[in-house]
Amino acid sequence: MTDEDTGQQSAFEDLSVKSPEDDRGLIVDIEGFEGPLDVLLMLARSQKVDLKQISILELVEQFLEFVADVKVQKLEKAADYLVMAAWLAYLKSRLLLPEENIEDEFSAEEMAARLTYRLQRLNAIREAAATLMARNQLGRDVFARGRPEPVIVTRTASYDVSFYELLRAYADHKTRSAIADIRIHKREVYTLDQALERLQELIGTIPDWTDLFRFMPESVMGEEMTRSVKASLFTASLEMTRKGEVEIIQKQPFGPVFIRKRDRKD
Amino acid sequence: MEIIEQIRIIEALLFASDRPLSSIALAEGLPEGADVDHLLRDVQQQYHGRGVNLVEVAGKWMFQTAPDLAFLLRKEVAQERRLSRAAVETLAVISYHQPVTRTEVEEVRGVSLSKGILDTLMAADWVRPMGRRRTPGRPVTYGTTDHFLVHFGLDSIRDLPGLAELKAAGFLENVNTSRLNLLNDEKPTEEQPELPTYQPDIRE
Amino acid sequence: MEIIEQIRIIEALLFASDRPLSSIALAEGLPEGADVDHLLRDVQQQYHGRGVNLVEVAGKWMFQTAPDLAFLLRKEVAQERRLSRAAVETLAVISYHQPVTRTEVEEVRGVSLSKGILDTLMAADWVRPMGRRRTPGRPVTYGTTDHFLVHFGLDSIRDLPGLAELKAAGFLENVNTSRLNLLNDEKPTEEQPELPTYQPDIRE
Repeated sequence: MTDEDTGQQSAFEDLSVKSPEDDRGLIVDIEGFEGPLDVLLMLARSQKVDLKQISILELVEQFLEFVADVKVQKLEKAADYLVMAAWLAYLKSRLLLPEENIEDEFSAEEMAARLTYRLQRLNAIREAAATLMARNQLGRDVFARGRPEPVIVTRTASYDVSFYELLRAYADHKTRSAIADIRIHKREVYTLDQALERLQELIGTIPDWTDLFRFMPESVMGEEMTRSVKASLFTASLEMTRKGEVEIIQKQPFGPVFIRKRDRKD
Repeated sequence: MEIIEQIRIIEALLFASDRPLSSIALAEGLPEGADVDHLLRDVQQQYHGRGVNLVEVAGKWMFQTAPDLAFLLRKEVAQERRLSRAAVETLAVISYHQPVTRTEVEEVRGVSLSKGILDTLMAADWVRPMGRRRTPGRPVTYGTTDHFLVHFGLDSIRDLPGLAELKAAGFLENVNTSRLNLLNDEKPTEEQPELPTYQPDIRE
Repeated sequence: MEIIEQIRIIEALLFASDRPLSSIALAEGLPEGADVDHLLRDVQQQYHGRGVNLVEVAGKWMFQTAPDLAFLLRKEVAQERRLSRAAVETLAVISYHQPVTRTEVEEVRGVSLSKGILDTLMAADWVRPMGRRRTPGRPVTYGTTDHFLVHFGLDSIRDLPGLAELKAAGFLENVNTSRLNLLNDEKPTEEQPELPTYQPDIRE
């Protein structure tokens, strides 16, 4: 029993025929129902009264009977029905017994009213759904232009670039490439080893105090190289002094540095 | 430009399109200051009772065949796939209750919503997520699309059939998920529905 | 069935059809014995002078936008688009280094040049091929157009400010000029842009 191919209205009619009320003992399948509320609504409608006037007690009876007769195929589905049955049984007992004042709980009448409300709401939304689907639907009942004439859009791009942006781009490019292209030129240097070698080689030939920078090689060209030679010669002279090979003396700040070979015998 | 010429332009633009056009879009083809709405009413009047009518859907305008000729045209299209009862009912709950959460749809229908149903409705471009409810868990809310309105020939969701009756009967009040779950009773807490993002909420 | 009803049916059928319909096809929707050709003439008459006309094409019938309104369906959209940064920079490099080959542009920029950029610059009529370099492979050289000069308000390409002027104008604030001098390819003489657009490339 599927409800997919029949209208919802006829689906209900078919089911109500098989309801316990009419066919006691008939084994009922819950597959065709969308849960306990669906069944309750079907049963309520079988009372053939306005949904506002359904008898909740009668509805409870009907549902309990329905569940008793149900041929249960899927346990998880049946669980919903059993919970509903338990709740309805509880509601029934509350309705029949004198109301006690239980705090934080709804009265039995309120609970019954809410159940009625839910059934009415579900019924109303089903009717609305039927009305909605009965409307003229585009592509089913009414039709749009079958051969639309599309608007052909030709886009002519016009770019807006200001002179400023052009110059900015070039300048940014220059800035980036300047930073990216920094090259540390390999400096021509006169190494400490070279200076030590030269000093050690020449110092023996020099009799007395001599200006350190007179040991500079003749071939030195350019400011950078000169500075490098001076620095290395000076460092070399300090190193040789430390080793006790030479003596150095500077008579005034920024004055020339003199060097002489140290006589070991002193 | 004469009115008759402006009407011709509106006619041509709408006839050429297979989807609704807004009056703003139509105005682009007209001289500045043209009274587009008035012109549209004129065109609508001129096509009244003809085989093709001008209708206002989703706040836009389109020509479509007259509804009473459906009998003639229906055979021309491939039989549309029938929606399951569950899908139809879910669509109804979403369209009348929007914005509505998945849990609320389940509450109204009294049955859990299988995943395929929302997918189907969204694939048909009838339903879309609208935002999140400002309640714990921030559940996603769903509502209908413009395409839904166009498909069912509605100008807005206010025009849903039977909306006023459902509202008057109190069936569109905030869905309270604890109404039947009396086994562990909770006082109903009114949820503040989130303001819809794009479409006006049909509820107050 | 009244004539007016038959006309409505023809209208709806032609409107909804995705192809022109023959009078035989149309007759299937009409009561037997209906004078389809006469009805079609009627419909054609009714739509005469409107924004949409009924036309006969190869013995079949269809609605079509009135020819004088066809312009409505061809929109020329002039889009103000932003040039990508890469494109602006390429334009700048070409304008300063012209005539310049693609490979040279890539060398100067240090990145390879995507095909779209030169196309865009040529489509915007700012850059054009100027000739061929007389080197192996005879690569095409590019330079700027008159439109480029007009757009940027230059009398000639010589009016482009040089690096010193750019620096004076604050464009190169963060760059140490001595660093610029370190660049092998930035000998001051090369900063002077080349001669105007028209001259053929004479470099060997």
